[in-house]
Amino acid sequence: MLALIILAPLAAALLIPLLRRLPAAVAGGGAAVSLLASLNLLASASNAIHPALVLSGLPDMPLRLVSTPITALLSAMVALVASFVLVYAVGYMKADPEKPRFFATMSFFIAAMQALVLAGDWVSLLAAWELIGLSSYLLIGFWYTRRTASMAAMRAFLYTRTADLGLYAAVFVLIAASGSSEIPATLNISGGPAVAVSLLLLVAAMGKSAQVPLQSWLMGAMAGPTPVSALLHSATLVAAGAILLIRAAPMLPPEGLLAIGLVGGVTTVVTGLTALGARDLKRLLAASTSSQYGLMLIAVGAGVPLAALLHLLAHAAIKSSLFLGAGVFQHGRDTTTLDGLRGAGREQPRIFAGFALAALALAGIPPLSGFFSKDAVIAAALASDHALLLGAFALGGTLLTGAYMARALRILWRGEHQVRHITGKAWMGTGLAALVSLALVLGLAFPAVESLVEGPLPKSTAAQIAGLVAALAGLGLGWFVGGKRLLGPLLDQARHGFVIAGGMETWVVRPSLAVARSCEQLEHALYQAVLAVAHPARLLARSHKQIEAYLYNGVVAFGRCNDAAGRATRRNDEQGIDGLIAALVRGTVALGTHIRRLQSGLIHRELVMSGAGMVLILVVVMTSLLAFA
Amino acid sequence: MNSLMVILFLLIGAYLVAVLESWLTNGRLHFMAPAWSALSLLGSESVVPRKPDRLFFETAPVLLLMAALLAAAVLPLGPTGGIADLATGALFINAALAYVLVALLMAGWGPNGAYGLVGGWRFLGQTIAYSMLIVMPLTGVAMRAESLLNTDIVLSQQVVWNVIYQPLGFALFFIASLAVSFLPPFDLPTAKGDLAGGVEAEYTGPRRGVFRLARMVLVVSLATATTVFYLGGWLGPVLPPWAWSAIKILVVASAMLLTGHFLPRIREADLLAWCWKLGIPLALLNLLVVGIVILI
Amino acid sequence: MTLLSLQTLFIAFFGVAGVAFGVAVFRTASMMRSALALLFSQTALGAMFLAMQAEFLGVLQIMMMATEMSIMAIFMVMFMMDPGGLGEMEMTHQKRLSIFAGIAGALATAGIALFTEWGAVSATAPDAALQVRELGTELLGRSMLIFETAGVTILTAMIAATAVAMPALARKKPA
Amino acid sequence: MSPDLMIALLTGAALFGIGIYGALSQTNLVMIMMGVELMLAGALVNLVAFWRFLHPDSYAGQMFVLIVMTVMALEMAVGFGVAIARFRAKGSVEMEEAQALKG
Repeated sequence: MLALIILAPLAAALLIPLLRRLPAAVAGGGAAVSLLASLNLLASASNAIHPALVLSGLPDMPLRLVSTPITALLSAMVALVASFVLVYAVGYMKADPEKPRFFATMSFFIAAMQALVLAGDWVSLLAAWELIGLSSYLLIGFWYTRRTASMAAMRAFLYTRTADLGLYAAVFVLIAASGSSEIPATLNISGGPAVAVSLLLLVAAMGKSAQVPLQSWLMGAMAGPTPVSALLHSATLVAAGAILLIRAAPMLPPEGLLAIGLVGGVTTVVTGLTALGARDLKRLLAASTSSQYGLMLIAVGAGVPLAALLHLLAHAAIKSSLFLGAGVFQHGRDTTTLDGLRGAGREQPRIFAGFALAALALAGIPPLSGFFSKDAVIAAALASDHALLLGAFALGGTLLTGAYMARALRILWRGEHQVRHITGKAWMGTGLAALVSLALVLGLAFPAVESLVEGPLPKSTAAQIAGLVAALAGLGLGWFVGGKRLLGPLLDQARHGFVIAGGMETWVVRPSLAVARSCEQLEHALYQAVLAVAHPARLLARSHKQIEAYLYNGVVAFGRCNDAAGRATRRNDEQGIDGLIAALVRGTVALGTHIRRLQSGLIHRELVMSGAGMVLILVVVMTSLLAFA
Repeated sequence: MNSLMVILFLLIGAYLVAVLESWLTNGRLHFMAPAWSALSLLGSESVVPRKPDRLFFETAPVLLLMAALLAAAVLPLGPTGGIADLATGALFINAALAYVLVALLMAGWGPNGAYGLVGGWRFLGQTIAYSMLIVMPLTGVAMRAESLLNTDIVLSQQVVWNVIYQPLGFALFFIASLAVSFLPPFDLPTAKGDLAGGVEAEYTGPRRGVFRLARMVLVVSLATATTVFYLGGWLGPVLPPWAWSAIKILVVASAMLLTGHFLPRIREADLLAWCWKLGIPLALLNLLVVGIVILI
Repeated sequence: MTLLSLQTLFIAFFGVAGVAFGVAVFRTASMMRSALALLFSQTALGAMFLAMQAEFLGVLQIMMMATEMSIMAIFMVMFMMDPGGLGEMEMTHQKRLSIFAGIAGALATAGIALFTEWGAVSATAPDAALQVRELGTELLGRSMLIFETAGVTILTAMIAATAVAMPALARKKPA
Repeated sequence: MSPDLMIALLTGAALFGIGIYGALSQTNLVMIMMGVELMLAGALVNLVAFWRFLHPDSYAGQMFVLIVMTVMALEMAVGFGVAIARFRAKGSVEMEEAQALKG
């Protein structure tokens, strides 16, 4: 059963390039088998039957696939969304000549994601993690002849790869600390390793779930076909980060939780603002994805992973239907810019209705699924130890969600319309309808999920009301005021996706400049202070000129002394601290020039250097080994 | 004593092969022909080309002879084995045969002549083509014997010879052994028609004699290898083991000489393409079939 | 009790031969000689393995290196401006540094070899046939994953090398 | 302390040093690869010596030798691929002329 979930799409992925015929049918068949198997898994999980599959992997570290309530749920979710997206893709890709490649990669991606979800040990999780990274690279760069697409794919890959190092390090620490690779067995570590692991996992999740400051790749990832975006953003690639944290949640120490909550909070607000200022529908949705994952991280940070899980499930259905709707509009107008899509909703009222329902669900309007999950997140945030901080972030995120969704709806509805025929609309409509209805009714299933996972879920009417008010206020603001006015001076920043916040370079350069500036100010203030002491002393000396020569002389001497001290301090400041800073700068520049010269590009020089570096590392390792042995 | 016997055996074999070859090329069976030509080679002037790489020029024929002899050294001619019966005998043959390539490269480079050089390089291409076809059929043979010992390999064929057990492997190995000993249709390095003798072109006198002898010994070695690996070695009724060995080796050697006689020469690019696109898949198929048959 | 057993003698002989041929690689100007010197250096090492009773590895080394280094030779001749070494070209750079690094590397490794307490040395090695059998079980048992990985890596490298080496025009031709 | 082990390890050390010298001092890509091969050969000698004299019953040592041989073959294959591509593009594999990575 477990193997079937993964093997069916994998087999489809292998078959498609071999047959090169009817790719959609094969992929659909694979996904359908996988879906049936995972639903079966979910059914048996609800009867408390948890099959597991153990394969001999590395010595003493068998690879295992397990079914726990969480993994069964997630697997069913992935399978559901993936199948509907595939149905949609049949229509979307109708005219594309590279269909086999598309469906093969999609199937491979689904298989990898299922493997990630079901993985029961860190080694196979790591492997699946890498596989989804690879397949998302292939999918984002699907139209590799377009320069933007290949660049975006490269960027997504590099960003997530960089953050993946966190996962590698975390897995090493986990296995070293607990001596086992099985996920549940490693989760009982505590103390220093636990903090380190939680921070490392956070880094990995930040990369995959596009949290600030690593969020910018997600906006670029829009260059792929729309079904890809829908799948990446809802149930799979981006979800991997959140899934990782949800599964590791039992182990996370308070320090780690706070860090996670803060990252999530900052992300949800920053990317919410980005979405509000976006000029492209798909970018808006992408930013919104980051924002929603920020909410999930808040829930994890608040110590209620179940709330995050609920929001993940709801978001998967909602966001995929939003993307699918956006894809239909894109086919109608051949563009995804909001300006170009003005009034597009009116041309396809039924698609628009689905889109609008999903948008309302995302904003959190009862009785749609988003209301329940968001409510759970807000309740969790308000009940946590840092209620003020996390609650504010969560409510802010909700407000912004309402605002940007309303803005998108308004733009899509208002404006003149032009009628055009869209090929494959029936397929796309079917996929969309299925996902939207899933988004609508998923909320009703949440009580069942809660009983299945058996987690504590704080309930509070205050949270419900606060969340609803925030959502409604956001919707109202977005519809009547609009993004531009709402953002005001932030607009320009938001348009660029807060690159300042995301640009690694700026992260380093800005603070160091700021530190330099404040050093300068501090030094100036010091100088002023010294002068201020010297000045009254001199005045005093002058006014008592007549009294006593000795005293006078003494005071003058003292004043001079002080004056001299002041001047000395000034000089010292100018040459000392100023000079120090200047020297630092000069030194850095000089060092840069020198290092630049080292970068000769000549293989023999570089070989020498890498050899020398290796020797250095070896020496350090050996001495540390000998010193601590 | 044993070693001497084997070497004597090889030399007689080589002589007979030379007789066969002259019969095939001249159309007349003349038992003394190789002897006369050897004498004439010994007596003729030994010309050294201008500016040779003297070291390579001198050592190449000897290395070729050494390689051929070493390959034969691990092959058993009777139940008591050959000169040595190594635990890795089947692999050792490959190792020894690899030096045929080295010797030919040296012989091509040494005399500082264009024909030789081209011949040497051609043989390199040929090696890349055939080498897999030696190793992979041998793997099938070793699989059946569950040993790399050549005597074990012979004994494993007591019931059914390998030529019947794995005919595909035999065919591939036979083709590959033609290529190793650069017999027609794979005689590119010495191609008489278009390279004026190729690697042999600049060799005269006794050196050429050694070269010829080495090649004949090589043919005998490969015939012995084919016998040991596929034709049940010394096994056979009535006659003593050494006689069976001798008969089989002669038959294989004459088959090797005859095959090329009726085929056009094959370009090394075509050889490469066929070996890699057809030969290696077939060799893998052979391995698969042998594996299945063994397991059943 | 003879300190210098025949085995020691053989190991030393082939070791010295290997090193001597290794030095010859960079001492000759002829590319062909250089490549073949490397070949004979590797062959000497193979013989040394045989002397160390690692029969399978020795034979394998001798076999693999023969083909490998011959290929090396053809590439040397193809890509060098002066393959025959007749023009007395200078083909080295940063010579002092390289000599220093080479000597430092050799001394460091030799130092480690000399000053480490290696513990008891086993006098006998398993029988050659047993070795082959045990190595096979090792390969297809405990180390199977590593071995398979190596195989897949070779395949990848073959494909990658072919792809890199193919001329750009041939790639564009329709299949 | 066995003379056999010492001789083998010293041979390995010497080959390693020669290899370093070659890899660093040669201007030609193929010659650099020969240096690398010599370094790997030094490692091979050590591996076999360790297997023979210290752990003759553990075949992981021999296994390691096989893997290193694989690496040598890989190095050859990829190195020559690069060399051919380079030769096609520039007409030489002199590494003094390869400065595209200059910072």
